[in-house]
This record gives sequence, structure tokens and C-alpha cells, in this order.
Amino acid sequence: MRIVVQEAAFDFGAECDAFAADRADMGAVVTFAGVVRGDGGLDAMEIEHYPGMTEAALAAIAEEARTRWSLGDVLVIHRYGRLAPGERIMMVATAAPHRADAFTAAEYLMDYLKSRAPFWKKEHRADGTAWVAARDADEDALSRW
Amino acid sequence: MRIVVQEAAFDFGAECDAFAADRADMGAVVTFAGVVRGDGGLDAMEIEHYPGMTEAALAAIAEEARTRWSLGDVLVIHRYGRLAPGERIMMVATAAPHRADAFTAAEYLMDYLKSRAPFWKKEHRADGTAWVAARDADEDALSRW
Amino acid sequence: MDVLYFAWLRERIGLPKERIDSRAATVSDLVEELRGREERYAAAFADLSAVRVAVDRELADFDAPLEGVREVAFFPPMTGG
Amino acid sequence: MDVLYFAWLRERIGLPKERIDSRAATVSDLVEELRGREERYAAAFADLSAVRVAVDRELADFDAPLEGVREVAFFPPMTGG
Repeated sequence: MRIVVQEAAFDFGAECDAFAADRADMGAVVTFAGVVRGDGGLDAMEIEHYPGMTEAALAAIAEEARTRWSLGDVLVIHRYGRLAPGERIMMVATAAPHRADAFTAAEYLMDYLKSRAPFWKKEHRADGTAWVAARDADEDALSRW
Repeated sequence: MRIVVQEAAFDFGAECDAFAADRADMGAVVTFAGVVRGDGGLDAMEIEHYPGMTEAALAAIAEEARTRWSLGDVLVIHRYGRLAPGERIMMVATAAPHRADAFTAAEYLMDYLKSRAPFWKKEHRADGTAWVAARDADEDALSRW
Repeated sequence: MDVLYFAWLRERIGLPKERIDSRAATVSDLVEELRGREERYAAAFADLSAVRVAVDRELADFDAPLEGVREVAFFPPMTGG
Repeated sequence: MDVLYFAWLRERIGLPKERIDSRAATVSDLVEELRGREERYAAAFADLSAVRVAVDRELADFDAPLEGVREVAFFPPMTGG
């Protein structure tokens, strides 16, 4: 299991490649990448987090996933700071013997990471800035687990 | 949309990287890689397919996914021939504005690709060969769509 | 009409493809005709619940008509992914 | 005890962190104490349904006790991913 919280960009392709390498015991690898959408003239997305709590929160979410599903490995990378449209904000990856576990665990990680890891997004546009409001749908998504 | 059926290995990391690049209109990228498991002393997995039908079947499955969910792009790569444990058999990738569509479409592609694309797997072991039997669970998985 | 066999059907029948001139009206009729030919066909088609068929490269049922069809393929349930 | 503020709570209160010596028994008591201090605190904590709290870096409820606690953080609902 690897949890990374960093300001710098990460290499999605290289991370996918390394994560999927040497997995003769794992039939399924799922990865997810979150990308900054340039909707409505977004100039930048600024991501604030809670140093000291963030990594622990992500590790706890990943550990919970490992107790719920048969997983060989879990990777979570999340950036903070100022990102431009098209940049990758974060990724998760799961490896499991069977695909259902890999998919379900990746969706679980994403659902919890959205609403239970201490990150906050602020949109920068030509006409000002605005904190992204939490969506009811994201909170509701947790009820399925 | 890109559909590739080939005997040669593919570069999973490079494919993930290229697929996720320049996606300022897509917030979510999901990838799945299938890996040959070395269970029970497997020497090799041989994959037979139906040239002429395979690519059309995969394209039809991908097109159906695009009508069902809001997707920006779909990629399917599937190998045939003889593969060693740990080698990557296939991958799918989906890009969508929102993560639920990307995840659901990727699972749909995998479920259909398992049971409706003309591939057959044969296991090679020290004590002989055996065609992999279709699992009821894979057929049942289609009923959810 | 070209008739193709894949996986264990190919192995049991002993060839991947053959040209067959048949007046069979449906896939089922063609299967009956093949079963009557030789033991290896009868063995391959003994349990049709384990056999799938494609007509002109599209999955089809055993009652699919064969008029105008150029290619029929028989194979076990698919195991891709 | 260190009290931290994130996102718009940080902006509204005007600082990311402060040291507070409080005898508040619970998070709710601490919030009441902060509200009484200055208008900017009252404004930040006007609607607690929009505020989340972590006690010693773990998500907590407003009735969580503060005895022995070293760090309390207030922030809006999280929007990661």
C-alpha cells in the first residue's frame, strides 16, 4: 500500500505501469485518474489540505478497503496546490485476484476520498474565486457502502 | 474510440498516459488491465480468437457503452496467442465528465467482453492443457445491465 | 458456405474451417447434417448447451436461417478478458 | 490547544491556526466560546450544518469531549478527489 500527498505533478502512466507490474497473483488492476475540468472558463483549481491529517485519513480509507475486499495492493496519490485545467489531481489504483473486487474497491476509495479526506477545492475564474460546494450526491454515495 | 486486437504485448503505462492526456473536458479516467494469473503452476495461457469477428464484436460493445453513458472516449486492447503468467492480456479505458459513468462503463465493457467477444482461453500446465470453462458468474453478470 | 470451428470444437472436429455446400434452412438443420457425417462431428455437437454460434460474424441462435449466409462459426461459450 | 481553520472558515476568520486556552468541555462549547469572541467567528460559525470538525486529526462530532485534546480543526464539507 502506498499513499502519497504532494504538490508536484505525478506521472500517471509510469504509476500505472509500475502498479501493474509483477502481478502474476493478481488478475485485475483498476486505476482511476481525476482530471481538472476546464468547464466554464476555469483558470485554475486550487486544492487545500490538512497536513498531518490527510495522509492518515487516506491510509485509513485504504485500510478499510483492504478489510472489505480481497486486494493485493492499493495506491492513492493526491495533489494539492494550484492546478491548471487538464492536469491530473489524483489517482487511485487497486489490484485484486478478481475484477469485481478491484472495481468495487476503487469506487469505494473514490467515494470516501471525495467526502472524508481533508481536501478542499477552490475555483479560480476571470471573475473571481469560489470554494467548490460539497455535492449531496457525493455524500449520498457513501450510503451504499 | 480505439479497438486493438493484436498478438504483441502492449505498453499499459504508455496507453494509460496517452489516454488520460489532454482531457480538460473529462474529469474521470478509469482503466482496467487483465493479467495472466500464475495460479496452480500455470505455464502459459493461450488465447484463441475469431479474426474478422473479434474487432467488430468489441467495437459493438464499446458503441453500446457510448450510447448508455456519457463518455468522451473508449479504448479496448486485447491480445491473443501464448502469454506467460504476469503478462497483461487486455485493457480497457474510459473517459467521462463524471466518475460514475467512467466506472460503470468500464465494468460494462469488461462484463460483455468476458462473455460476448469471441476469445477462448486455454491453460497450459506441466500435466497438460485445458480450455477454460465459462463461469456462470460471468454470464450472470450480464443480467445486471 | 464457410463453416468455422474454434477452441475445443476445432480440436474435436480436427479442422478450423471447411467449405460446406448445404441446403440446411437453419443452423439447427446444419448441425443435424454435420452430426450425421462422422463420429467426430457427432461428438463435437453432442451437447448443444455448450455450443455457441455466429452467423456472418454475429452471435445468433440455432434457429437462425441460413439463406444467403456466407459464414457460420461454432464455438464454446466465450472466455475473454 | 491548537485550533485550525481550513478553506472558507480560514478565510472568514482570517487565520489558519491559533492557540486557544479554553475550558470548553466539548467541541460545541468551544464553538460557543469562539462565537462570543468577535463578529468574524460568529459569521464563520453561523451555520454549523456547513461545518465539519476533526479532533486530534480524526473526524468527530460536535459533542466530542475536549479533555486532553491537542488539536481541533474546523472546515467545510470535504471536496477531494
